[in-house]
Amino acid sequence: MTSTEEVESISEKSERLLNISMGPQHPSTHGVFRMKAVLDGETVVKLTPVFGYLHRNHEKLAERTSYLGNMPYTDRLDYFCSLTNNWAYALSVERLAGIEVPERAEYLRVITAELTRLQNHLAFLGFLLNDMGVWATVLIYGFREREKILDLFESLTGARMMCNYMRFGGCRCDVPDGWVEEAKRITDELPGVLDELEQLLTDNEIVVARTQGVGTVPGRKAINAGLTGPVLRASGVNYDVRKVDSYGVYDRFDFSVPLGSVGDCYDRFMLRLLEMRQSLNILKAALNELPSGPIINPKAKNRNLRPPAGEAYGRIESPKGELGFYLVSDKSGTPYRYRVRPPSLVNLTLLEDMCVGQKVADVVVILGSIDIILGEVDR
Amino acid sequence: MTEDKQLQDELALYGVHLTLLEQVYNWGRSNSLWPLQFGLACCAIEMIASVTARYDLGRFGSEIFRPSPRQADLMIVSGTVTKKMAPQVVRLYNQMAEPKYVLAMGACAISGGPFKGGYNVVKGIDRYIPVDIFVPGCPPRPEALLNGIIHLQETIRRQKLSGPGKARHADRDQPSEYAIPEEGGRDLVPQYNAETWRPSWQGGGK
Amino acid sequence: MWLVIIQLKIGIILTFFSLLFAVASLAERKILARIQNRRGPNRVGPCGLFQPIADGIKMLIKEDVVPRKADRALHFLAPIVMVAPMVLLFGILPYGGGLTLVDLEVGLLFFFAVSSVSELAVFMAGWSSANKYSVFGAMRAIAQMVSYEVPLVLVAITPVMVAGSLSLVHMVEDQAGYAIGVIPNWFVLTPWGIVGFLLLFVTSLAEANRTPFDLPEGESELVAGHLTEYSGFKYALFFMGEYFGIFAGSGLAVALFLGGGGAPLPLLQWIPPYLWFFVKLVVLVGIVIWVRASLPRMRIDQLMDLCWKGLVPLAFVNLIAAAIWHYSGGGWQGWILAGGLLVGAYLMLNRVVLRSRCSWERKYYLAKS
Amino acid sequence: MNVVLFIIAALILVGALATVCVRNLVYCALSLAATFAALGMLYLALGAEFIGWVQILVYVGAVAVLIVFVILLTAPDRMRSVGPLFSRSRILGVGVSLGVFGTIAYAVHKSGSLKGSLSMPAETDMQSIGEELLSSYLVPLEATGVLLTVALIGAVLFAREEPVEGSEESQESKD
Repeated sequence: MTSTEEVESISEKSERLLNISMGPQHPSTHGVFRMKAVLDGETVVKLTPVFGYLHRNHEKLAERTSYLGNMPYTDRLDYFCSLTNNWAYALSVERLAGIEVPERAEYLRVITAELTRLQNHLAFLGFLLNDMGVWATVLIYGFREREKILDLFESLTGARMMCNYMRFGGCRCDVPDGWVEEAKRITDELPGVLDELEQLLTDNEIVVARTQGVGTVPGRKAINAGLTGPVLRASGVNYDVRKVDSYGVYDRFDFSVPLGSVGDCYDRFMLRLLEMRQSLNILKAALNELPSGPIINPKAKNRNLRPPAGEAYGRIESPKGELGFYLVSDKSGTPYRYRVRPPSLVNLTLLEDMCVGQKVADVVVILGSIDIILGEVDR
Repeated sequence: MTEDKQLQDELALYGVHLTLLEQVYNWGRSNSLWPLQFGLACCAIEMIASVTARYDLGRFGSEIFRPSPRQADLMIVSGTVTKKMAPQVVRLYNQMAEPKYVLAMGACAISGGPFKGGYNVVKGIDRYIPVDIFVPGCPPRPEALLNGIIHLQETIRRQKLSGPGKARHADRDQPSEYAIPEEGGRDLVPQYNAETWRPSWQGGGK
Repeated sequence: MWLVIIQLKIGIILTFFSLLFAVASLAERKILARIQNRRGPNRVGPCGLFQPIADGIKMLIKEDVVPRKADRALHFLAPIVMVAPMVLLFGILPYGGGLTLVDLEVGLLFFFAVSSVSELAVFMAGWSSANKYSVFGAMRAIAQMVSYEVPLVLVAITPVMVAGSLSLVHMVEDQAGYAIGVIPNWFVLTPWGIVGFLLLFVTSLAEANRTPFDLPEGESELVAGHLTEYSGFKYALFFMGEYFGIFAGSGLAVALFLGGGGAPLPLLQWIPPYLWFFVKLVVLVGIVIWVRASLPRMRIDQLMDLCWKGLVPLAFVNLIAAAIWHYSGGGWQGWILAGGLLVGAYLMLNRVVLRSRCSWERKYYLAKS
Repeated sequence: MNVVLFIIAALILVGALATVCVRNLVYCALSLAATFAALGMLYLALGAEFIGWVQILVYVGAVAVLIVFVILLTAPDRMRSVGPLFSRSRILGVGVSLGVFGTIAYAVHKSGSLKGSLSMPAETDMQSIGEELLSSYLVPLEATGVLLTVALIGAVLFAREEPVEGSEESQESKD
């Protein structure tokens, strides 16, 4: 249906329609997202997302801050996954300035990134179930495990959430004593937790009824809209930047990319569970094979970095999808242009298509299944 | 008040315990602070974490996050307030029922934090609504939030309902609602609510 | 004298249920906390026991906000209309042991007549608030309550049919005694009774707007539904009305299917029946809280499907099964005939209603490259 | 006893008048519910327990709620005011109401129940009502049931929208 037809058909029935505004303060909009919805009874006729309630001028600020000074800002993009954000930014700067990364640092990056993925997906499950109306139970189970991972981050980087860990050419600090053993212990523990969650959720009749066939996105449409990450793979498209680009040392690990078949909320939800298992495989291997050596390239310059003129795009597979940083340098100490490709924002483009024709209650679940973080959407 | 206190202590020596109505009133309020379910940015995640198993805000009777401002007692401004969001925050505050409290969580809510230099960030929510407790950090750890809430509880227990220095909600001269700022071209209009905040050159400051 | 005794009874019953309300609101938070590996309120008084008092004080003194566009009269009346009928319901529950207040000949009818008034209260609350979410919540609530009243009444009719009376006291008397000396004659221990009890439990969850049927005030969708604009004591009254609804619903289930104040074993008959009644009631309330901690919410269309395509037909079949049971004398033939009928009906409904919408089996590929 | 009856009668009258006179649809509906409830009380006061509670269950619990629901569904904007109090054809209205009143008054007068003192009928308990319904009045009962079923199906048929091409109907069949 074209947009004019749509508007006409809406105005025709306008007597029966109800306009409601969900957000920016709404229990299920994951922050300050807002949706203007037009409802016919319980069915969504039209849905307009409204962005910008958390626009913190990230890109503008970055263009007047030094390259290194931007690192802490990237933490606050997708505030669940500060380490992957760090990595993506470091990767772009390394490409821009042509900096090599030592092996140990690459391994540490993989380990921290996969841990980030785990804690993100754990929290995702909790939030999704919260949106479905479980009174925080799954959320708290998820956060219980997440706290363990955050402990690892804290002992490694000094901060629970805003890690600011990666540096151009390596990582900021080496692992403390006993950290690897602790990480191994937690990796060994997690499969049990995942089994538990799977038992609790995947066969739950209400969860199945609420998610199957809701917000279905066919693979072709998903590709056209530029979706990435688990949302894309749930539609059955085999696209994972870790495999496609094999940045870092991902080519050394044996892992597979789970793919869904239908592309509805249930698939998106299941994919996260399956991805966590794959992440655990990577983690196990990486922790065992962690080589010794320097953690940062001694030749790499971090302070007062003035990369040669040019442009670079670095992308990684963040837990939410393809996270890319596009940088243009004019040889000065600050980026000339700094642009983030946030997976959450791009994944939101299909929100209206997913929601129209569904019930109001589904909108909430669909939004939850996309897994957005407003810090990244609005920047 | 001091005489009352002396009398109370003296009587307590003889086994007579007096409780002022005010104390009961404050005790009830302080132990049942229901926060507004309202997250702004990064700090919101730590706010959620403070409800979860390890930190358990519920021990203090505050785990009931009410999504409707009418039923909430405490507004935790958890994160960056942008110029687009500030009107909504003030509106939410106005919608809350007295007695109501505001906890500014994190650097952004206190002062704009790392994003203070940006063109779209409000430099502290205390410019628009009266903040009772500031919890610094970027983001503050859940323990810090718990500490802030415990401090708030103590503040509430000390509040007086009459006489000089009475609590804000008991004072008829103090407004219960504040002007909602609007988009005004360069900046929000008004730039701050004079009842609650003044720039330093006008004798403001904490 | 007669008046004094009646007043005493009313006093005891009201005190008990008000206390139970306070305890249940704390227990709900505590049980939820334990299920979620937390501690729950434990700072106020010993083990957090005074938490409900603190909450009560706060609710009492909280400002009463009435939106400018709201209909003041209805906004004020709605909480009263919500709580008053629920309190009336406690009057006819058969506690046994002399505590029963009134033995109405049409007790069950009274129960449904009075409890149906709360629908109007929800409507008044939702409409008078002049808030879109409130109206939405009220519409959902009314649709849900009207629909679920049908299976509720149908299920409640089965014990009436077997006991031959609408009086709850008479129904409890009908379940007295023990088969083979140990097994109590409760209706729940018959094929139609199990089904009836489960149906009654599910439908009264829906009538009380509890998880998984808490759509009218579903937080994640409607903020707080018809309660969105209520603050302070009016909100507390609604809260109380909801709890009283749960208590009354559980009390009905105890009276109709769980033998009222009957002891589960002949040995335990020295304990007064009203204590048994309250124990059973409290257990049911505990299950309601447990359900809240562990189930997601249903969607409105699934809710209606469940009611009209699942519960209503099953309730009708249950009615027939009860008749068969009754006329076959209740022996093993009754078990085979009524049980077979119910199991068959359940399997059929299960296939038709529950599984048709979703394909459970999903395939996931693990791509290597 | 008489005082109670008079109070109830007053309640019914006030409720009925409010139903007609109040210019707010929701208030009308709620006053109607109050009238029904008062009627139920009247039955109860006269000792007809069964019919009294049925009145409340059916009329307050179901009919009034349905009316309210319909108001919510159909006229959310017009809820706050409906047209003027008096219709234009006043004479016709007066005529009709006089006619109705006359008929009822005549029937009551003719029935003879006003002559003697009101004698309470013997116990009308549930048992006898049920037996009467299923023996003497079986055919009317069944006929009423059939009529109601037909009305229900008819209402569903009327209420169902004509399926527009590509609308929910066809989508549902695809699922």
